[in-house]
Amino acid sequence: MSHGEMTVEEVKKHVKKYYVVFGALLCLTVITVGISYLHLPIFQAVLLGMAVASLKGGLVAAYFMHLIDEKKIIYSMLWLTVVLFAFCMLIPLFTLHGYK
Amino acid sequence: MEQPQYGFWLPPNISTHGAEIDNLISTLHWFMAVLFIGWGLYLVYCLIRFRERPGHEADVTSAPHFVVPKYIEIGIIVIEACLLIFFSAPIWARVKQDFPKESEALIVKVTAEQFAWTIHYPGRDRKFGQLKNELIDGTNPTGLDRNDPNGVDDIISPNILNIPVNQKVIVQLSAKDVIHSFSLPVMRVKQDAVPGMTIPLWFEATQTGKFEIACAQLCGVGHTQMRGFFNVMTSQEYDTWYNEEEKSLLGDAATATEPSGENK
Amino acid sequence: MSHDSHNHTHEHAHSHESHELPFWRKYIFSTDHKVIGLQYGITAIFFLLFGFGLMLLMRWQLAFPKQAIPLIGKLFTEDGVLSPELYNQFGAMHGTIMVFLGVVPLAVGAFGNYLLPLQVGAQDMAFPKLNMMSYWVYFIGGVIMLLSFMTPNGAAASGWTSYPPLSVITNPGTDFWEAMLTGQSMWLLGMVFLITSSLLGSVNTIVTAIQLRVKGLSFMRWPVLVWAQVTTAFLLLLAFPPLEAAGILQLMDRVGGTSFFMPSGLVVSGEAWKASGGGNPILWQHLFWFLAHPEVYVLILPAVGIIGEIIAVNTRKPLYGYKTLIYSILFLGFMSFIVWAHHMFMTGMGVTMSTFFQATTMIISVPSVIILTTYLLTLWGASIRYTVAMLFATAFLPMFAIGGLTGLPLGLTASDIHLHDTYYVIGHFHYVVAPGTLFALMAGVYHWYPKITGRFMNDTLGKIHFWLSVISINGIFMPMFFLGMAGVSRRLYDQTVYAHGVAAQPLNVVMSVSAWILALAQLPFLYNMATSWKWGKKAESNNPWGGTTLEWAASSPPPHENFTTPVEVFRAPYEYSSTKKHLPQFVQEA
Amino acid sequence: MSVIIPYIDEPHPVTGVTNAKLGIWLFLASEVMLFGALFSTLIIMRTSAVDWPAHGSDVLNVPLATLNTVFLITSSVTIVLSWAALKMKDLKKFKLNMGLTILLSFGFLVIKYIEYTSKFHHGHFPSTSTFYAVYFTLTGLHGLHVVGGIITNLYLLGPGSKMWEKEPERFTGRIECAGLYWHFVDLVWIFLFPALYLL
Repeated sequence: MSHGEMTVEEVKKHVKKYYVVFGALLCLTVITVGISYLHLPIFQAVLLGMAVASLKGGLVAAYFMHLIDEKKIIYSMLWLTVVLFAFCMLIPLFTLHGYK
Repeated sequence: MEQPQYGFWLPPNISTHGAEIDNLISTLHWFMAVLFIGWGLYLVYCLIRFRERPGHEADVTSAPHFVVPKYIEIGIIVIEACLLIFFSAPIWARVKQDFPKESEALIVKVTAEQFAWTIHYPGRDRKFGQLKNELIDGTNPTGLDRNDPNGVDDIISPNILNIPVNQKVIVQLSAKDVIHSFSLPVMRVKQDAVPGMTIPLWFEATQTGKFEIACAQLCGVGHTQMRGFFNVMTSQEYDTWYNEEEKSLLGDAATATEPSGENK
Repeated sequence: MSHDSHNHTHEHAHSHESHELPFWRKYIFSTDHKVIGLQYGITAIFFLLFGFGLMLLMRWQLAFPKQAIPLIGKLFTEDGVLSPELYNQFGAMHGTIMVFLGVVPLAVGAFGNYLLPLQVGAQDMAFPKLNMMSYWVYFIGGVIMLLSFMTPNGAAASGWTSYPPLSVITNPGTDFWEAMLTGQSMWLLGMVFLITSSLLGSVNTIVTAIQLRVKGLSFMRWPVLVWAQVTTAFLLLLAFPPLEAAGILQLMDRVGGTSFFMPSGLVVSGEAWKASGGGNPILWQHLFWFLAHPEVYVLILPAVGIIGEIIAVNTRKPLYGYKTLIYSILFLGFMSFIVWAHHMFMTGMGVTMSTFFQATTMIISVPSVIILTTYLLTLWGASIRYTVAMLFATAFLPMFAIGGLTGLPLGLTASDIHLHDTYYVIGHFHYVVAPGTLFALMAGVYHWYPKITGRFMNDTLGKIHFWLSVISINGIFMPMFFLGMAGVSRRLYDQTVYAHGVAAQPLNVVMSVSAWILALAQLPFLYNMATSWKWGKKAESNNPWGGTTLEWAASSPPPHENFTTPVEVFRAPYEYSSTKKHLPQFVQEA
Repeated sequence: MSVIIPYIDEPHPVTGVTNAKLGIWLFLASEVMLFGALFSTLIIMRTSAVDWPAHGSDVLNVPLATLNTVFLITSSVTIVLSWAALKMKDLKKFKLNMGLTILLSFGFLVIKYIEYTSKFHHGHFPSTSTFYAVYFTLTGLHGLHVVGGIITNLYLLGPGSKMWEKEPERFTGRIECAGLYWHFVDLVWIFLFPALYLL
């Protein structure tokens, strides 16, 4: 967003959003910890745990880091990073299953 | 057994699968040579014809659009794809995947360490004795447990891999300390020996002779010295050698028969 | 033009001010991108010579195994024979120094820093202080690497790839400090510094190129060198961090007793390795090559950019297929991230994985061929002016072709079985990096010297340098292919241990003699570079070669703020016309 | 000196961002790759380890780590509020929120210290097992990022805030960048927390 030209009103709207997101993050933290006490089988636990973490991370990135409304150049750069990050995360797959 | 002839190009090939690899290597080099000579001739021609000289100006008005290079590029892509799909990948699959039946093959364990190879034959029971790290000492480099019934007749051959000719061999390769690479140049065999992993490989020799095992991966100060011996023998020679080894291990109790494989 | 004169006095006042900067602010802790570029250049050339020197010593041992090195051998060992310990150290440090302390800082640090702001019409990098910091962080990294030779057991000796477990078990040390003060640990620490420096530098490069473009300079008007530098910066930015992570993990393995890369059940020289185990040595290779393959393109892309500039200027023609060239560079950069495991074909990987990486490797050869083709086609219909820079650039083309083509047998797994880890590999990548990148960098030095100093380098010395170099360098690297074919493993202290090594040994003598000739051939270059600074022929014009890109609009040498009058870009980078010879980007009239 | 670098305090007309903002995002992109490699390592270590604890909670202190999560999330809010305060030209509120951020990050470090010392006390070191190796290395590196953030934020709260007088836009930009970095540190923890403590 073009933060340069934000009016005080707009900023106040943002601040409200920050509080809502803050609340959501706290709730999700409680949920993650709660899930861990269910002692689910490992696959479900990992899936659920990472899903909640991704949701939290997404909230932080979208609202606190303003990614929900950012300039194209930042997006294009981040998409590249995401793709390469995905390749990087293939390393475990290659290391563990590429040798069969 | 005669000494192989080595030179400045590929060493002699004595394996069943090596000819395919050699073919691919020479095809590739012909392909590379054609491309390079083509480019080179064009380059030299341009450098001479389009040199700066009085009365000659760069032709920038009619920016030509070349069509030929496009076809050359497409040609290169097609050839590379063919080399990959019809040569490299199938050869690799045959070498790395199509293992002979264990019952038909001679199976040996090769364990690399700084800076030697230990070759471990399973003996007549075709079963390897257990290896225990705590048993490792100067005389027992891989920690073979002789009390294990499977390990009683196992033969340990330091640094010398003897195999019979025309016999499929499966090597179970591992390493004790660092990464080594088990290389038999004449067999077109190369495989990293990675500690913590046991990697199988196979080959079949077509000629007898005395060759070498080389380490192809830097493994420390003695990397150069990590030379092993690789002898391809006739099956009679192999049996003789094997029986002698067995005799010195177990005494005369063992009966001398043919250990080299069940298809003999 | 009254506006102009006003501007001039304004500038004058400021340049007066900058004269008053103390020496250490002006030349040592400078924030001027040109001074930093020169600092990078000089430091990198020092390291290149140092790394080359290590190899010259190793080449004696390779040519004449176990014979004492004449004259200076006694400096290293008592009997003057290079010991295998020293050989391994020199080998590892030769690779490390050449790649991370020599070529990359010269190509990216020096040429990138000096030329990129000029070519986009900026007055400096976007973050001048960060720029200074990246140089000094690089410098510290370099010092740590050099100091590692002084440790009790000498420098790192596990190859520039530092594969664990070897790199972890070599001179492990018993406590923290003993483990830290070893070659390998200092290598890792030095790498962390070098990587940090590269990261800072690449952020700076990208931001400068994108944000500080002068008016009219759209992306598709960027000179090819700017494109190459930006692509390189992205490679450094996104590929280096995994190695930084891996370096930290290996450092933990060495000094913290962890087992990230150490599998269970290791037995080192007859004794069980004292660590928990459970790690994976292959993981290091993945993380290392995730960087180190893009690193190859970090080495070659700036060279491609430099060659593009020099070819365009000296053929007096637009580059053929500028857009295709740019897209090829970008595609090459992207693809370089997904070919890494072709360095690991022999680690026992399965068919699916190896086929995937063979396929990507074949795909990546396509843009390389396109880049080479566009340069070759640019020559058609040209009027080629053979400056020394252009000689190096023309030599670059076939040398790069050899380097690229010999990648094919290594990229296909089946032929790689025989060639993997042999001299063939060394020949392949040295053709890319030595007569490839280094020739391009030398060409760049000759080409931009008048811009940097206001004086030309001596032409005769330059031609001597060129011809001796081009002949001797082929004498070094061409025999490597034959040695590799014969099956001789790389990194051997003495190949005559093996029968096939004995047979191929005469080639080693040829290679060593060529290496020493190459070393001598650099003397006229160094002399030329040093003396022309003061006594070279003066460049009367700011644009002696008739270039079209923005750096030629600045005076030679450029003042601190680069452009005394505002510049603007009016057209694509390489518009030459037969009537006016050239139409620089910064000139409005056609 | 006469060197003029444009787009320090105003966004570039084409890209729409300032130099610093593009720079910090590039830096964060490289950080993403750094932690990507570390998470890859975590997955490999976990999958192939012999003695990985069934649940992190068996060996690690989940309540303390949850408290730390809350600390970091809260500090993320306060730092974004401090930026919003500057947007509303309220330097006092900025200082309050930035001070809170720093306080919370110190709290995070204190708890980390308590966790570490109790592990050491029980004889658990990085060399104990791959689990502890991963735990100490990843949280250690994250901790270093926290320290880096604290130093930056302290500077911006103290001497750095003088810039507000002369170049308010530029200073606000700096706070935004510091905030982006700090959110990233928070984001890493959001993934580290379940990966190490809960799963």
